[in-house]
Amino acid sequence: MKKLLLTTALAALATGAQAEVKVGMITTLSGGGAGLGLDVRDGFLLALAQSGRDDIELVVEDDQQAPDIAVQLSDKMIQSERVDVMTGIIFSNLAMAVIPSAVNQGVVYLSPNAGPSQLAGRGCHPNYFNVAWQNDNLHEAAGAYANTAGYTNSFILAPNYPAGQDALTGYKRMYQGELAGEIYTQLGQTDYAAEIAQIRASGADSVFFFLPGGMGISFLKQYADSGVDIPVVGPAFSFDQGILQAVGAAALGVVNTAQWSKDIDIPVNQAFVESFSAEYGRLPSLYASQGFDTANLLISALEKADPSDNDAFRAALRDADFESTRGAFRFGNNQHPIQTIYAREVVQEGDVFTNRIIGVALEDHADAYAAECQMP
Amino acid sequence: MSTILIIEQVLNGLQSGVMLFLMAAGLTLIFGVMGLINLAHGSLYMVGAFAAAAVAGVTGSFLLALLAALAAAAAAGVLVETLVIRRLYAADHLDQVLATFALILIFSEGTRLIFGSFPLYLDIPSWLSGPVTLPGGIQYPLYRLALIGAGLAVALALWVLIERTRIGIQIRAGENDREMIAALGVDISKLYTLVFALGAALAGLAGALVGAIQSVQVGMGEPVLILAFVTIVIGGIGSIKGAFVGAILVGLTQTLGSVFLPVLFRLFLEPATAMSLGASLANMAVYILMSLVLIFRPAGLMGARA
Amino acid sequence: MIRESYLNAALLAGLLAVPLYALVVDEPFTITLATRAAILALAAVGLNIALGWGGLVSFGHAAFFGIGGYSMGILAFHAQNFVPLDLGIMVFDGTKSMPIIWLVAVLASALAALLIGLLSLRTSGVYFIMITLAFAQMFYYFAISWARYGGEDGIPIYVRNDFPGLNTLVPIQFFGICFVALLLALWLNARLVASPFGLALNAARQVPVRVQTVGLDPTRLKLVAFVMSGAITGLAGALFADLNRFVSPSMFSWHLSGELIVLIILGGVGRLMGPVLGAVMFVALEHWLGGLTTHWHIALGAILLGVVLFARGGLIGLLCGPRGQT
Amino acid sequence: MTDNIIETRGITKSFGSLKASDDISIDLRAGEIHAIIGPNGAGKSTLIHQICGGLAPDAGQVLLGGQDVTALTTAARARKGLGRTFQISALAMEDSVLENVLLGAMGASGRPWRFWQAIMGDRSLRERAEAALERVGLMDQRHIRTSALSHGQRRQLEVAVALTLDPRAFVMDEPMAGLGAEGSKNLTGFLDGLRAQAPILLVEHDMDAVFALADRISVLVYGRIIATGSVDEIRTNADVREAYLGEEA
Repeated sequence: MKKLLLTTALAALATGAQAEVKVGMITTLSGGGAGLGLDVRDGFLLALAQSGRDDIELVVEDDQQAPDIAVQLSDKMIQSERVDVMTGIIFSNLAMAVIPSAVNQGVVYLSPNAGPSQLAGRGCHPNYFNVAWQNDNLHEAAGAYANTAGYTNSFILAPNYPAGQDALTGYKRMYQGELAGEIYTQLGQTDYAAEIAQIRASGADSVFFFLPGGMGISFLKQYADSGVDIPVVGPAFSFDQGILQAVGAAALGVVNTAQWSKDIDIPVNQAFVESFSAEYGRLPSLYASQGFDTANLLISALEKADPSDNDAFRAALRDADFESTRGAFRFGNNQHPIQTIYAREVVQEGDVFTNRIIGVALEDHADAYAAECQMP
Repeated sequence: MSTILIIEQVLNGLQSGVMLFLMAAGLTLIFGVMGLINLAHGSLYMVGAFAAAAVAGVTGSFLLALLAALAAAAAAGVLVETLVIRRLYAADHLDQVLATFALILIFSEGTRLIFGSFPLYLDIPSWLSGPVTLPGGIQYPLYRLALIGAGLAVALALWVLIERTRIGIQIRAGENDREMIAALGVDISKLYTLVFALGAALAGLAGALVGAIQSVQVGMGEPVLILAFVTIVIGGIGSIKGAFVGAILVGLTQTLGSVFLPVLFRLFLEPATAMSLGASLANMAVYILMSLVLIFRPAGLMGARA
Repeated sequence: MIRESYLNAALLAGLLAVPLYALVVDEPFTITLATRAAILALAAVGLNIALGWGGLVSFGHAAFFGIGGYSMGILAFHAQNFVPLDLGIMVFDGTKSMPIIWLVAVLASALAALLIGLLSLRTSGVYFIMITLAFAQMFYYFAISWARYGGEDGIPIYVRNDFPGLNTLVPIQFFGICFVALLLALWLNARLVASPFGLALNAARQVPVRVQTVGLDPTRLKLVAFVMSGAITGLAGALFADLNRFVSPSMFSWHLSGELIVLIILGGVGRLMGPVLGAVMFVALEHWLGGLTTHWHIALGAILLGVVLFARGGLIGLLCGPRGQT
Repeated sequence: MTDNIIETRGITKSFGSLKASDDISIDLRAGEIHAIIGPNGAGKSTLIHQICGGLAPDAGQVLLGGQDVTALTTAARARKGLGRTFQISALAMEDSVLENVLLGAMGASGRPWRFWQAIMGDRSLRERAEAALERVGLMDQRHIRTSALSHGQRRQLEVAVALTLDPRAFVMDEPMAGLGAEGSKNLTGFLDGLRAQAPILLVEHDMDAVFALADRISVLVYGRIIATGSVDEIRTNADVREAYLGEEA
């Protein structure tokens, strides 16, 4: 990382150009969620390198997935580094700790992953852009997919914390059938035997779960071993490239929802998948695609305006005049994406587990909070 | 709620209880014999899981993976004991807490340095996968039954080791009277290393066994560590029997609490509140259990010393 | 060996000089770091009263830090969102005023310390360590699922709270508030140690049986110390929340309890300025090592090990000789 | 009703199958030194613990000045006038000598709940503490760290702390232990004068000291008092010679 920074700086020196734009990235590079942050960072760096621009200086810091450290780093970025643009935060609770205060201090924030509802509705802000999704989106898509798949009796579960509560709300917003059961699990829980037994006894025809990170791995392994064969639906988080290899065959055939997949057949995406794999020796994940798109959005706006001209820069960002790896991409009034969300299925290619698109779950979908946002 | 479901949940509680016992036994042994609070015990659990995942990835053999876990955790235990821990026996609890807290930092970051930040893959062997049908028509995963069996077997083996062997006599002597071991002509520092390695191996074994149905990742030992401490405090620190009773109690409280508390609250609260409140209380249940035990029995259920 | 009083004066002067220098060279982030160090030091000064003088190894002081933080979070949340706080017996608009927030934080954490202390002091040794940890974990899990105040997400406070006559958003002014709070706590601590109560508490730690035979109840002495300790750590929690303009359950986490202990041992247990030196070192290491490598925890771990193994008595013990030498 | 300062009535205490105190009734009268002797493991420490608090008897009562204190804590008994010294010095080793006696003076004053005032500035406490140091001859050492005192000086300090309490009775657990011949002789002389201030219940192994000091002696063997009497009576008591001296010899 340090090396890459250095090369950009050297390049800047060589051309005699002053680094004009300073971007601060606070992301999770250590702790349980480090895989996500690494992917966002690497996707972002890849896009910067491909743009060939040497006037963008990127400062990367590790938030250790701790809100108070994220806040401290944000103070450092704004007070000491004096960045123009910030990005990188993975987790909603960290986002809520950093973003409101940062955008109020005049920094433009581009979210490559977290999209808490508070920032999409009444708390929307002209300096805040979400390039991934509003948190509910993928859950809503899962609910919509459950309807098309003909499920009428879902068992739903998520950890007992705000993102988990939002997940179940999001699913229920679109899903039209009955609920066979609804459970909140413990955050960080590793054993799901009790929940699986309840699922088995519930008579459900489908299971929806949102269990990010290690929780999802544990759940899927135990679910596959339990012999319960009720089909499972979930948002992409537990089926993404980074953790699928750790879940293994237990995930095969599971349908999950995402706004991106490596088999979206458009040139920009195929080029991204190829160059990412070549550069880093692993397949890109959802998070990598989001990091990549975030950087490209930023570059597209920089082509049109200078960050010092705040209004013009924000207008250029709102245009979203870039080629997204997920195809069509535009912002709604609350500066959150309006996009298509796909249903994917986990498949095995050779000895690698990955996803394949099986259909569209929601077409041109905006989030449920946009109407509450006062911005036009 | 059917009887079958209740029996199944009791089995689940039992299973998490016996795995917890593997952790707690080592912890309580180390405290009982050497008087050491070892916060790094969870790191040894993690070492076991990572060693197992690495070896299973190369050889494909689950048994080899278990052996590797035992060996790696024991080796890590011996290394840490000789380099750091043995200087702490005479120190007060405060120094022990700090030093082993430092070891957690080193182990976690070191593991990340070697294995990276993505979770590793470790799966149940095919000969233990899938459910079996128990009497009464209960479908229950074979692997979890195997875990219960393995945990009880280890508990039995430990009991035999401590009650019936020469080393056991030395260990018991160490718990009661240090001068007596010296009088028995035992090399104390060797005995301490052995006990520490034994505790570490048990933790490593637990990590590998549980790793097969969970996520093998950095930091996986910390939640287990805290639960293991709760367990030995409930049981009475230094008592293996106490650790066993405590582990089963904690396992059952956690499992049954998370299942039945929301159901219970639904009797007099609206469903959403009941679910959320029940889940929060289930999270706190083991800690409440521990406080209650300590308030009424300040040295734990089977603790000898106060 | 250096005279402890000289070292203490130098430390305070340094903690004051660094942010002032940063102000001159316009490095506001350094002021933020110094503020963080001052607040962590304040929290550890609180813990040191229980741990250093009372001999109570509390592994659950995050409970009080968190209660202080949530006192700030809840009061400011209601004030900033114009949602009155309905307490059943009375309705309160919330407040953005620091002095009121501090009062609430101190009272709430003192009350919690009284309850936790009453129950925990029935035990001793490892059992005490673990039961305090258990109480903090209860608060942690409660906060995580307390949906009304953001649960795991916590409560963002958009603008720092007010202090009469100051602009708290200016880093150096907020540092001043925290520094003065730290000085007051240190002064209180120094007076306490020299008082009849301090003498009795110090003896209760060393030889409880002696304290009993002169007719005093060591458990009551320790309980009072525990309450004061919790109250000071609670005040630090409220300031920490204001520094970050954010409160979350991580303030209750066992890592934080561990870190507070680390600060004290790093500096020197039962030394007036031990927590201050520990906090300054910790923040400096975190910033400096963290800037060098993402794997800085390894180096931090090694340094802590070094202190335990080779510098018993912490850095002050290393510089000024063992405790209690006059 | 009685001029017994300390009295036990039928104290019984068992640990498992071991009877450490078996129906013990003894008393301490004003102005006397009452020594309790017995072989190791006879239950002397157990008896002291029950008299001073910290160990509750299974049956029987402890009275202090005629008042039943069996249910009271150690601290409460101390406040009622029990001054105790320990076999193994129980002193705050990190503190100075003066601070240790100040603790006693403060305990006697009953006012530890002062958080702001400096204890060194409290004249009345200081006078009381220094008077006690003066009496045991440790005044010159008052600013020394207690851990730096010699063994004999620590024993003197133990006595000084008890003196600050101005108790109605002393309970001393082997005050001569570890003192040399010279030290024992000095302390013997000191205790001899002390009985006029308050009676002493003395547990001691040093027979020379016991025979020199005691007004009465009780002999404790296997948890039972087998004899109580004057020095001469005990010297000539057949049971004692058989059970106690015979075993020692």
